[in-house]
Amino acid sequence: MIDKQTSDLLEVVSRVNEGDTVAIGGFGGAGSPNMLIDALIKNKNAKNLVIVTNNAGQKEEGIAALLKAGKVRKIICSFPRMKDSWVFEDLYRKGEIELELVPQGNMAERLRASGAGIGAFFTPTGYGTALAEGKETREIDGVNYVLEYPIRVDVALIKAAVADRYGNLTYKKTARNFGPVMAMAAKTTIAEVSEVVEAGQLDPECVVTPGIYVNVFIKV
Amino acid sequence: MIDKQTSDLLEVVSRVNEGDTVAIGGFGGAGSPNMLIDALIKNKNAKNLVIVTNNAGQKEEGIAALLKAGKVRKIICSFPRMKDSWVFEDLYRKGEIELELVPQGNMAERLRASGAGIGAFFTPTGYGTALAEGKETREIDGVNYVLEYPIRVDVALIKAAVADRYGNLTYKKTARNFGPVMAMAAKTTIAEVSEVVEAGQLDPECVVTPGIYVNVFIKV
Amino acid sequence: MNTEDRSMLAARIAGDIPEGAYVNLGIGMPTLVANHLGEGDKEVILHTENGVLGRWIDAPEGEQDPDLVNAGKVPIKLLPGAAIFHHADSFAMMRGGHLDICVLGAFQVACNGDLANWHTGDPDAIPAVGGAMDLAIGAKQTFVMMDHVDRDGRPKIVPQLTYPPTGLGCVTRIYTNYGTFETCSDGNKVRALFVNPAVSREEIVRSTAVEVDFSGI
Amino acid sequence: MNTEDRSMLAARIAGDIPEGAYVNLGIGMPTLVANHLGEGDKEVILHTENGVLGRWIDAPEGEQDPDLVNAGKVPIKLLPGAAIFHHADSFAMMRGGHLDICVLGAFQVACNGDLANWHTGDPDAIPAVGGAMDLAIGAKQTFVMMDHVDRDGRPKIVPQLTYPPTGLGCVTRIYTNYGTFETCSDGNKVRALFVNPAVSREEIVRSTAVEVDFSGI
Repeated sequence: MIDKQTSDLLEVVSRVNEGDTVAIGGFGGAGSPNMLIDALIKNKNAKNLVIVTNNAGQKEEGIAALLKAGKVRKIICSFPRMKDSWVFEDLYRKGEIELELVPQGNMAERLRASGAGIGAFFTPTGYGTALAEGKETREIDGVNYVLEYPIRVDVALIKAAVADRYGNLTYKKTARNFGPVMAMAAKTTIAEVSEVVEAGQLDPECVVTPGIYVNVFIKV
Repeated sequence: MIDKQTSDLLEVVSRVNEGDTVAIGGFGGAGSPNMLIDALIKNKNAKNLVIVTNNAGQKEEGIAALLKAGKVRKIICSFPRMKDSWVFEDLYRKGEIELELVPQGNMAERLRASGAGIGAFFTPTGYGTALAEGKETREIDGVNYVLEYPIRVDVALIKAAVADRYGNLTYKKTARNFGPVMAMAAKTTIAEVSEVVEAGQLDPECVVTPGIYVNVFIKV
Repeated sequence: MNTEDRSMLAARIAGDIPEGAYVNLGIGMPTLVANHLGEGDKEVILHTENGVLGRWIDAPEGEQDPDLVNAGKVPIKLLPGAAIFHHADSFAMMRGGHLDICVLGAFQVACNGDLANWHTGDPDAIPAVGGAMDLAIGAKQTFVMMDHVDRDGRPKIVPQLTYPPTGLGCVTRIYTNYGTFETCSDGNKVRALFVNPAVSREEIVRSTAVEVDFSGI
Repeated sequence: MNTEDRSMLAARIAGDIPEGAYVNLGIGMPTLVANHLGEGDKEVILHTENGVLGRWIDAPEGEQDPDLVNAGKVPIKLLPGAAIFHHADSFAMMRGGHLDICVLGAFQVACNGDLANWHTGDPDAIPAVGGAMDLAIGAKQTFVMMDHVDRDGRPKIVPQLTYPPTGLGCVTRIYTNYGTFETCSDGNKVRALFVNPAVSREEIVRSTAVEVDFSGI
């Protein structure tokens, strides 16, 4: 019988190895898998990481705490500068963290491409800007595009609302955000969920992330 | 007040003009908008059409009837050869219809790209085959890809299960198939639906096609 | 701009948005436009980049849910008829040109529609782009909502950007406290569509770094 | 192959699919594999290109719904725990390499894994590809299930395809009524993993157009 649920938080995050690229869900606080992030901070092997996430954390919680613990070599994100994002700002000014700034939609689409087997795609977003400097461009049917490549992810840490034992997931409102595409993009996807139901309790028409994209989940 | 429902079937299909590219939902019979197709056959302006659809119809119903009525110049599809698809086969052998054969996943992704503002994408599907002949190819990270372009659609005819007045749609089981991506790809999307509910009756988390992709719908 | 001017500007923009339009209101001043929509019978559908299409209001005290926020991370309350989707679907919707109107703030707008609103170019600034570049190029029409001049009184409508661009040729209209202006892809001017009666044409000409064509009003 | 041979072949493939695997069974003979899965405690998750992931059975008489079919357009009945999605999401799942195993029929397989199963090359044939090319290259492993020889007794495992290819280097294993064989990306042979006790090695060698390496069994 397939059952992807676990209760061993430290074992779960031990799947993150040194140097891994780790995608972390969330748009600000909504959808941020804080329990997994906190556990990851305690994982000694998790260092020198590249993280892919929309924001760079606030105060000293969640992603900010991960940064503060010195686990992260590079961050790929769209909006690192938020209210109270002093941990990131301090590291950035000291040159202790590398930043790859990506327009938010290109980040989402590059994650999808990674999960969808697309080798690269032409996007209009960013054309003619500093964020497309040095990138291949092409005019197609009168529109200018930039060629963007998939973001390959080793491990995704995401937060969902409800799971069944197959790993089928639903999300809660705008906490959905990057969860589905990060789950697609990653070799290993770990979800923290608020509720676990029997197989068959989730309406197949309303499952957002099919279990094929989820390796293991843990109930908060 | 926004209300995208109509009951005037002939007015609805009059939005299809001569020479238009018309995407028609369905995978075999599941999700085929037969009422819209039958109405389209009665529309005198609808001729010289390019249709985009997975199959080429069976017996003399639905798409087969549209073909038989001489409305279609070209069909873009993945699997025209089915049991009882004699109408298509006859036209094809007589050279009276042009066929662009597309691998099913490339068709779906090209429709999505059209709706998603992607100028072109590199797909591994079809590389090294007759269906990629003459197309641009590229090796990226050791994998060979073919460059595929969006399928631009003037009008999409789709079948859904439930609509609200904003045009938000849900589908019934595997009748979902191409409906959502065709709705994205088209300049004008027309849906036939089985049920209409008050705004707020559809769970926002379970809406499959948001109303922005639907111009008008009609209850069967 | 003082609060009253901002509110009048927001009302002017709201008045130009037709019923049934799909609209994204950028973070900051553009969110004020929402206060002037949804009055009366005119229904306008909002989009927020973090995955909602529908109508909503700021969530009242006691109904705030940290998992239901807009792009500015402000808790919202959905009205009936909304749809929720993930980030790739949300930006596909933007990039695909399905939104009718996007309203954005700006540091500068060039008269050909080039937009600068993401980075001042200050080498010490922490860069952050969010959805700005996707929004700039994603809608059928991009409206800019801004002060006509910057804090030092310098024109923000310019012949060529001096700030780093967010998108090229994307702005269709510029709404300022002085008036409403149309960009012009092939010229070195903007066309006035409306002039604030409290501001003289001379003042507008003086505060705009390109020619202003008043012939249409 | 007669019905009994097909059933034994399907059972052999089913036996090689581990619990928890995500599997797409192509139209035609591969669908027989489903009859040998889901017995006992081993749970295998099926994928059908038209948008379902989960476990199902052929819909019993009276429970058939034309809006719930598999890729072969056969009505199915879902068991608990399924998920439904649209075509672009379904093929993203395939193309992205998330399926563990895909089982397909074939006209020919080259020993390097090239697959021909969509077109005989007959200029009079109506061409139709469906999801064949996506399936061929989409799974972590592609298994071919076929007769060892064609109707005229000619080998179907060949040094190079003579039929038009569906995908290059994609087949990992070939299951035939004669045995189970592994393709070999760098050589001119296949490796036998299993030999049907009713068939002699000489017969296999004679019926295979490339070298067969029996050293592993």
